[in-house]
Amino acid sequence: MTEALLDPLPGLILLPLAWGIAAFLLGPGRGAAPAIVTLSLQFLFCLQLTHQVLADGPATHPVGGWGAPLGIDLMADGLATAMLLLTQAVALPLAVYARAYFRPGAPEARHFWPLFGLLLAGLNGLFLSADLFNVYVTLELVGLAAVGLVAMGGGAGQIAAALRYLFATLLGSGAYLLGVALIYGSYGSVSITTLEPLVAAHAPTLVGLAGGLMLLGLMLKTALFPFHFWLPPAHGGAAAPVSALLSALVVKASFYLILRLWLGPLAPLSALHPLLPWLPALLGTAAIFWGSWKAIRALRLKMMIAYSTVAQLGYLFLIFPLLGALGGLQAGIMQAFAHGLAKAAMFAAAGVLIKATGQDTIAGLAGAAQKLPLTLFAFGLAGVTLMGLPPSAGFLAKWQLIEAALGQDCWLIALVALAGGLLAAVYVFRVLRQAFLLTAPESSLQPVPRSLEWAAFALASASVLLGLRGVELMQLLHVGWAG
Amino acid sequence: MSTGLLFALVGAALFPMGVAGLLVQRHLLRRILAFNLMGSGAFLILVGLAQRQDVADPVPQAMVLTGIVVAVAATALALALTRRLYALTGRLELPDVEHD
Amino acid sequence: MSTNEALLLAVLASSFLPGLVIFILPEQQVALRTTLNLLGAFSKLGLVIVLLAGVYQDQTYTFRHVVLPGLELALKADALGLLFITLSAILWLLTTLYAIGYLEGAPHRSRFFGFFSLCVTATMGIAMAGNLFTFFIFYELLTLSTFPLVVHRGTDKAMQGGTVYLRYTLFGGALLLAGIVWLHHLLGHTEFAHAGIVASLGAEHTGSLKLIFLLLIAGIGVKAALVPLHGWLPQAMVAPAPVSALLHAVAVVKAGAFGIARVVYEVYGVEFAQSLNLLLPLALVAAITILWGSLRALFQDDLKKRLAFSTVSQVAYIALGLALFGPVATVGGLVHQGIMKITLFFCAGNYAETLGIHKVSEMNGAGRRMPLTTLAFSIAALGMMGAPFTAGAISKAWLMDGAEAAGSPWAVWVLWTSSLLNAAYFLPILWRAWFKEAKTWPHEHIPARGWRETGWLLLLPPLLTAVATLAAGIFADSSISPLAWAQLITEREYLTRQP
Amino acid sequence: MKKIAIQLAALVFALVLGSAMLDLDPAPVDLRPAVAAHLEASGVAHPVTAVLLNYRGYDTLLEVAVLLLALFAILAVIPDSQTGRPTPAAPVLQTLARLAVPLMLVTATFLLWAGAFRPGGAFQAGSVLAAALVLLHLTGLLAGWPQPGARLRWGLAAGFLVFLAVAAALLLQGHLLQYPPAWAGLLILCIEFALTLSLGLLLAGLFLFLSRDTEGAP
Repeated sequence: MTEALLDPLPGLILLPLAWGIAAFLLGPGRGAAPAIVTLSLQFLFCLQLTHQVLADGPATHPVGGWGAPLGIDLMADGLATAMLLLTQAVALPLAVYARAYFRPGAPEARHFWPLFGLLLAGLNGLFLSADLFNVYVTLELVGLAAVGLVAMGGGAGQIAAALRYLFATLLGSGAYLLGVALIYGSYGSVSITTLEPLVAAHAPTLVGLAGGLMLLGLMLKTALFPFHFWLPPAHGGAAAPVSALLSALVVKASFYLILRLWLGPLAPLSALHPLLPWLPALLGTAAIFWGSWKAIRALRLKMMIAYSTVAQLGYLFLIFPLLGALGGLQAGIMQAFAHGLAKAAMFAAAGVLIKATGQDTIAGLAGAAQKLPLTLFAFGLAGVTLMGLPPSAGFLAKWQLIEAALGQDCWLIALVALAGGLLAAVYVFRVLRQAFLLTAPESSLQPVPRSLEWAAFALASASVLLGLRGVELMQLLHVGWAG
Repeated sequence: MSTGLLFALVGAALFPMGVAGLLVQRHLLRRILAFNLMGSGAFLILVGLAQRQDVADPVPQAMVLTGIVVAVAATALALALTRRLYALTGRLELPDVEHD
Repeated sequence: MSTNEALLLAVLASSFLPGLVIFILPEQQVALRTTLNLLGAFSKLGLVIVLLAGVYQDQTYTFRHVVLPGLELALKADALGLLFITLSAILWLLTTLYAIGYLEGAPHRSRFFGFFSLCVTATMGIAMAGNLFTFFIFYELLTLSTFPLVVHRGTDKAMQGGTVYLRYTLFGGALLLAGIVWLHHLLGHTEFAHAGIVASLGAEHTGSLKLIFLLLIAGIGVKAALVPLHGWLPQAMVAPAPVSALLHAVAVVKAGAFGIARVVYEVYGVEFAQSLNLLLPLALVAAITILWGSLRALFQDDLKKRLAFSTVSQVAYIALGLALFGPVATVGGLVHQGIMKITLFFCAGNYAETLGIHKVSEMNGAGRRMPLTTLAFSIAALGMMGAPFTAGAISKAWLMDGAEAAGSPWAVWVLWTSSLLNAAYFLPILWRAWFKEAKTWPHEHIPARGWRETGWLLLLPPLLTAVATLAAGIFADSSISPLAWAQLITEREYLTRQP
Repeated sequence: MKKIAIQLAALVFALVLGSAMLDLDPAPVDLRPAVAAHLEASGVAHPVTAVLLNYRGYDTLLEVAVLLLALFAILAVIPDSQTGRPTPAAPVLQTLARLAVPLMLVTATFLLWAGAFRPGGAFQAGSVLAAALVLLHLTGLLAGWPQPGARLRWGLAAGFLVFLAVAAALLLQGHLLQYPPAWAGLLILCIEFALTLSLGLLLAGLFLFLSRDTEGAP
């Protein structure tokens, strides 16, 4: 009986819902402690799930005991488990960070913790869901929570960014919902497992339309070039812990869905034409170059990091022509981990620097960087991962991507990956060089809590250390791989 | 033609109208309305297409109820943000994206 | 984990861990920082001696760690690697002493010594890498940890130098990575092995292998400063003297040369590389680099830049040797050149620090004011020209013999020309220092005290390396000389393949 | 130009979508028999309610979370302002409102009870409740709400809390939200009751929390 209570699948959804709502009940600005404690528990659940999935294969949990297609199934295969692991691993340090970042009683942080809790519940629910309509609900949960977090600051710029983001995310999930409606109309079910054989057997035009709508909507939500217009103001304008959450996790959620659909129910459609997988890859390439270019030109630190997200998301889409072999998926997920951890670290570090100097320009960092070596080091390590230099998860991702590309004779992808790394170096070193400039000693630095610096450092170290041991993660992706 | 299919076809007309409105309109209230048009289109298709043989199907009906509540939540948030933006800037349009 | 595995990791940790601690030490903790530095340097030297003894007794040292399925981090200590390790360990100790004296009272010393330790760790990793994957990891780590040292002073000029350095090295890194992944894709591994590993691939891969060779050599050639990839080296001379001394005279450029050695001998294998006609182009590039570097050195007034171009030229000796005549001549040269070059940079640092001399034209009479420094400088410079009784004489003799034996008379011609050019750009310096009248110095910082012309921490390292230069030349036949070790390497690993 | 292009694209898309709908085979999966077969065990007599709160109850749980989320986001954005009571409406309207509200409460109760076997249920009941509150506000009988105090917060969250607690407790059955058939009716009624209250407050809150926001441009 009690075994069921320790089942990680429902646990990973119930726990964040519980602490989110508890934080609301505790009152404005409160709820950090239960969040951090419960997040640690979630992390343990995730490790247990990883262990379980590695040992026994994919785990399922039929909610309500009905089973698909009548009920909704939760399902954790290797891919879902990996994403869950990334989510908890990023969220826990960020919770510690946010607790120190928001002053007690700060008006802009009144409802951060409830929003954070529900965001995580949405993310976990999304990764675990095996039901297309349920996915829609989790997608909205994630989207609205993210918009709320961006708007939280309350400034005109933030509200405008939040609105822009809201319209983009609603348009995206609207297209997705229409796709779900068409699929239900065609097959009478929205369960992913039920649909897979049905689509393979017969796919009318309407299903092709549905697939296109869903993928397009999700690409908009992932901010794939040229749908990236909403991302920089939202990620660049929000409070640092929020930017970190959004860049590291939220955009990955819709990417995960694209991958899940592409490899699952929509696989028969994506195989229709050999050039189809090149479309996302092409957009990804454009994203890498455009995002990097804008990052190189950015004046504000957080804008630079936000545009770097646009570029880094491009790598995720380079894998689509390579998904014929497991290596392509492994490269993509390694990149998702590398970027997730590193970008969270980078936004966290930027938050420290901005808090200390009171300004958000790259040129204004010169004095601060020398006074905050740990933060700068964290920024540097995160930068190493983004550039794909060893030893780091980003390097392994680049290695795997190039090798997978060579394995399938896709030279162009290998070249793009190499060029993207060099471009990343340009914008990362633009920031790092500030640390070495000769400057008059800055005396007007605000003191910052040490836990901020250490949280950023922990995330950055994780992104580097993963580069020394990626075996387990890669084995995890074997589980449930159909190809 | 069955009533269900008719609903679905109306939905097929509403949804693109909503999308176009969302993309073309600049006034925020119009965009919120456009979003609701889009949502209604999707809901009509969800229920209508499933009932194209004119036999009621409770599953999509329940889904649409869920979808409506979600749309209400999103609309409320959009309205709240619009009001806030108006209170702060006196404008009911989004500013152009700053090129930074 | 066995002791042998642990020993390899300990060699890395002996500089890595002190480095990490030094990073977070407050600036004022001079005593603690110095203790940590010296503790690291001495313990590394101790560990290296243990390793040396072990390898001499034919012990094998390997460490393997799986990073990804099918991708392993591999460390090993073989005779070739140890030569480089020993050189770096000894010179690290001396340079640390020198740097402590040189940077006394300067700002950001924690940062400096932290990255300095990381650099040494990366150099050790390059020397101990057991496959190209591991080699690349440490190779890029070296790039990353040297950048902060190049721009350490924070001036505009330093930033410019740093930017140029990054541009070259990161681009080179990308080429190298492309080559390594390609090779890994073809072979499934990139282990270093004595006869090379690629010969087993079928003839249909010949074209790919040639291209991969080009990528690998171009990538590594950036650090080895082969023309036309040498542009960063003179620019990087804006770094403080200890950095120029250890890193740009020894660690970085020699890592490049060492990498070329690994690729030629242990990835392609000399015979296979020969059969693909890859070595002659490499030799030609090396020859051009030798002459071009020497020519450019001739026209530099800036002392450090003259030394930098001299480095460009000298490192190419190693590449030339590698391509044409087998390891002894070249591998010995790795050590001999390292010792001589570091002496020259130490001395250049002393002139700059003590008297404010940065240019050759300011050197007049420096020998009388700083006789010991100038003596060390002269010994090293004469060594560079290949004068008798110095390490340089031995290297050059072996190179010439090798060139004759290999039947490449044009190489002999290149070596003679370069020696003449060496003399042409070193002798005027010595002439000015010893025989010209002194005028006032640009900026005298350190007054002479008794027999000491400058701080003793600045004076001791160049004197020791100058003595070593002589010793390596005079006792070349002894069993503990670098040359003897190079012969050991040859006997053990390359004897069957010597041309 | 861009406008016309978008509108043209929308038109083309509508036509393609519509025509694709016209030639569609019957769906291979039909859930209606399954819905009917388990209706007995679901605890409610109305199939839509059964889907909503039992078969796909998990969707509904998350949907309430979405609603709460929107409220959190709104609370995060609105400033603390001081003005309270809106201007009262004409006496006739106030009297009418006073008369209407009790009727609306009765209607809400009916809708809640009816949900088990005919169209109705917590959401419909909650909306009527919310409408009553909004009506009171618009006629000047109820002040706009400030940032919620502890009591209001519990009221807003109660429905979700009960739902969440039931879902978690039912894990003991083996699965999330797995109602034992004997208890299903009672548990669903409890959830619906709590949800009605909270949804009433929530939906009203979406209006009343905003009514305090300063009007117009600065």
